[in-house]
Amino acid sequence: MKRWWIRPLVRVVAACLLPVAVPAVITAFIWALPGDPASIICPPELCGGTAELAEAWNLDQGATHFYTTWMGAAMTGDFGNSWRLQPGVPVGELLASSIPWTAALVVLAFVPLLVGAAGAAARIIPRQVDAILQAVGLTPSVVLALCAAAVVTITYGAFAFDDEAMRVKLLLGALCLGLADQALSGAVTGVRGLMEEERKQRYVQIAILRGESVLSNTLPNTLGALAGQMRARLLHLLSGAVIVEVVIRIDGLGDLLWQGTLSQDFGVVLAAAFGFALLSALLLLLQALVEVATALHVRRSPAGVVS
Amino acid sequence: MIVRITGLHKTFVQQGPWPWSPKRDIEAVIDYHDEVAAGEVVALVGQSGSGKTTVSRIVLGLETATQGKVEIDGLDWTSMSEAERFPHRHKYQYVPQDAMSALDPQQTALEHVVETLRVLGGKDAGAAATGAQDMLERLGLGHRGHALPREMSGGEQRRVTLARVLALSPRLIVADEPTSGLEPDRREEVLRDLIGNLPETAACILVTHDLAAAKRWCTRALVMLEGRVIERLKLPEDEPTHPYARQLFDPWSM
Amino acid sequence: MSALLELKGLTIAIPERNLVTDVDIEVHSGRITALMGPSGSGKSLSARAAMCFLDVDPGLKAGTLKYPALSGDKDWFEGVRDGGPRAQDRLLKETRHLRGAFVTYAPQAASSALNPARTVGRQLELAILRRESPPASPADLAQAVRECLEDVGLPHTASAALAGELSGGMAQRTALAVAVAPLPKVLIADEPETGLDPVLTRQIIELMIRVAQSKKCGMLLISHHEETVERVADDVVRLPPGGHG
Amino acid sequence: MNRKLAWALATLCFAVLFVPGLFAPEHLSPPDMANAYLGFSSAPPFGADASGRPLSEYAMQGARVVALPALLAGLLVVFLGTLGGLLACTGSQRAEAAAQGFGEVVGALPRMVVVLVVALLVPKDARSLLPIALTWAVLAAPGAMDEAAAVASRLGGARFVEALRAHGFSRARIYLIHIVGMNLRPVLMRQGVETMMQVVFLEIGLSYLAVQDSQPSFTHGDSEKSWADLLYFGYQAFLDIPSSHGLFLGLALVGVVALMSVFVTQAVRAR
Repeated sequence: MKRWWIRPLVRVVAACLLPVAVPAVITAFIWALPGDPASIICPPELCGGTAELAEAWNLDQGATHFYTTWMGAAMTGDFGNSWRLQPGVPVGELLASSIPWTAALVVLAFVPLLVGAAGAAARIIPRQVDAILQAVGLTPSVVLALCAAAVVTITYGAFAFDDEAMRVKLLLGALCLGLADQALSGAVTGVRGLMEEERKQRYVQIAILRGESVLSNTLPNTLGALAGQMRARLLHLLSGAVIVEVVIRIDGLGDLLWQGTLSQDFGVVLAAAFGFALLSALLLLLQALVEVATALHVRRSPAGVVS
Repeated sequence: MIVRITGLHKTFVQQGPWPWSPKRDIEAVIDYHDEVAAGEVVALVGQSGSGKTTVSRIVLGLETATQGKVEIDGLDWTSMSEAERFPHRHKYQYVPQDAMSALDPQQTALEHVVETLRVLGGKDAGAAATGAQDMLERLGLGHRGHALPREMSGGEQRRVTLARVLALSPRLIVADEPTSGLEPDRREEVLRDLIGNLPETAACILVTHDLAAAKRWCTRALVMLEGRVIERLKLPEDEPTHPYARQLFDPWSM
Repeated sequence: MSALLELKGLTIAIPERNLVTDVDIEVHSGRITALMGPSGSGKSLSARAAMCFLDVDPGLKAGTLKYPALSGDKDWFEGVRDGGPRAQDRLLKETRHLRGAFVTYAPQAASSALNPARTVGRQLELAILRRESPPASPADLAQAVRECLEDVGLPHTASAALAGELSGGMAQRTALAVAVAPLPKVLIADEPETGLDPVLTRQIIELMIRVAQSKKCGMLLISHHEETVERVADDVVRLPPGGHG
Repeated sequence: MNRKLAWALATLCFAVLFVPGLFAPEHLSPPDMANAYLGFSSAPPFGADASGRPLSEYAMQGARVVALPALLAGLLVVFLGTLGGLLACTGSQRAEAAAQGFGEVVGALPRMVVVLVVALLVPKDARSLLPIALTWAVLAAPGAMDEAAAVASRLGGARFVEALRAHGFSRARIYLIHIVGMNLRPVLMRQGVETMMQVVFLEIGLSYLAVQDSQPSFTHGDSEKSWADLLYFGYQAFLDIPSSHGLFLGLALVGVVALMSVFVTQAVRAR
């Protein structure tokens, strides 16, 4: 309890490191593999124009030069141009058009998780529901998503991108994302476990004898851990969004990443990975903020009594 | 002579919440010396924070002394490395304050004692099983052999740790408040089990703040206050003279 | 003289047996009633029942609970007897405003009984705000907190400490301060000697009695220490072992 | 559920899923149009695809694709989880901060993103599930390490070690038998088998995406088929192409994988 600041501090450091480290690791990886970087990124038999690629992407002047140039440009929002996916289109534009879809999908999927977590914390959701959620959660997201895709295809045809079809796709996608791979059941059982464990603490029993509410006692002690759980769930959704978006055909960040990978478009993949790292760092910072705020709130002296 | 302790000092450094907070030295034990012979049961008494637990931990090398020397059976315990102590450890046993943290949650009462007898007592499976059952019966746990720690009451957990220690017929037992957290009627049982089953040639150092119990069960008592020994008593005949010690023995006397 | 708290014929059961049978407890203003008994005799259970906190199944079989000074002849156990956990939960909710105001509880082993995420001062503030006429301004509230700390002999600086940073004796003092801060009519003290050495036990019990008498509340002292009880208690209730009448 | 029964069922699931992989043919049988779109039948027992090749060969090849990588990924998670649990028992603040740091950085990466980057960078002629599975295992490790550390600290952490050491037990006995063998095992085995399940599902997911886009899969060579191919046949059944029995076989395999994880969890649960 005494050195309470160590944990949030590690998180903040990790958050600052993450967006810088992800491109660095990818760069290091490319140069560590045997062979010419440009031909690793896009084998000549697939792409052709390896020299052109190397020049366009600064691949010919060593890892450090490539990394610093790319990071420098990325800081100003310039991610270069797409190489193969949509040749010539700035990657930044592709990102900008795809992020809203992913955000909508993840937020939609997160709402039921939040409701479930809150319900579990407030003891509204009975334990019997857990088993059902867990059984559903054993289904891999691809299976649920292909069912959803079938529904969409049968109703709207294989290439439906009008507003109504997209709305249905988003909703079904969010449903798949929320239910598959233990997302919802994990949120419910995780939060329930945390809160029930705290409720068993002796100080809570004594607080009941003092006529205080249970939640006001347990919440400050569990808020940090709860924030951690919610962050893990969001990350989980973000990761799962890739499969759901591709199967149901939603033009989000995940789909962009997938198409970029398929067509060996290095710029798109690097930028998408950077985007995901930024989002993840943001979540880490948020968790650290919650922890620090709780710790400071807990430690503040009552009005007027200053030591 | 089993244990000889000379010139023992222990200083803890207390750190503040921040790296730049001033560090404080806390003198937990100041010039402690004592000799414990076979057959003796020595009580270390004092309030919480008087340094009695620290002394008990240093004796068995669970804490390093800042200064001073502990000899056990002629071995210079303080200057030995952990590897050198290891082959002797089974002869000198420690009973921790928190029984639950010393027990394996996945082992039953019987398995605890059997493992001790097999691994440290060098017995074969059959002998260990009967020996363990005997030991549990002696401590009144004969019917609880298949209970896991979490299924036992506080007193039963405590007695499992005792059974495991006593099964080795040790030369020395150091017990750190073996009755803390127990109901008063259970405390008496635990002390009876511990001291009543002590081998004749063994010595015992008992850390406690219950002086009534010390009077009944111990042959000597050392009263500690703020790291120093303020009074040495032969029990049960000696009456304390130091005002603090008298208050400790009979809180309602003044 | 009418009682502050009148518990009569309390019988609480689990399916196999009775945990307590036919227990009578009365607490009077300015007096100390001691509740004694060996471990497992249901001391804490009876004391909790006196605060309407029953959490065993099937629970309350018989008994009446009256707070004559507060609610006259009203029997709080009406409709709860044989009602099972559901009725007990309802009673717990209905009487929440009484616990921590009319009747308060000073727990044993206070170190683990205080919320680790609250400063002493904050906990005291919450308790003081449960008074019949709580202090109106922040300054008055701060003054009240300081007085509460002084009452139990804690320095003003202690108000900034978290529960985990207190020694055993200080935690027990804090718990006592929190229990008397709402100016209750009945103070229930649960085995103050647990985990404390004899010297500290005496100090705490003396402090309790002094504070309780200065605030003119009745006290129910749960203890197993014969000598202590002999010296301080005005009335003694002894529970038989094993909860049998 | 009885532990022995759970073990037996888990072993059975494992055998049903992966043993056929050992007998998987290198290439699919030649097309036999007479059997095209055949349902469950006596000749190819699980039916046949559009060109009459038996679906059982798909299942066997799919088993071969996932078996080894999934197993190794599970083992890696068990290993890293053990490390996390043991670190928590040393009671050293520095070790804990290091473990947390590793967990924060690695745990903060969205797994699919990293997996796709790895898939992009692995040379095309060495396409395999193995690097992807091991990456996934490293990414899943922080969760396992956290949980193992929580179990270790419930055990008493450094105090538990100290008490047993004072009793006279050797460090090897304390760490290997008591901490890992008796207390961490339920958690680690469950985490390991969950990772195995996730890797299998990951393979299905990645291959499915590739099949859907008519692209080569990142997880296996072109001559091999995956369980995802079965599911894709099934998906086509929704679109009036008569091959729904592929879906049944694929879903059955997915179900057995999930069941295996449930049974193992039951079999190793703590006393």
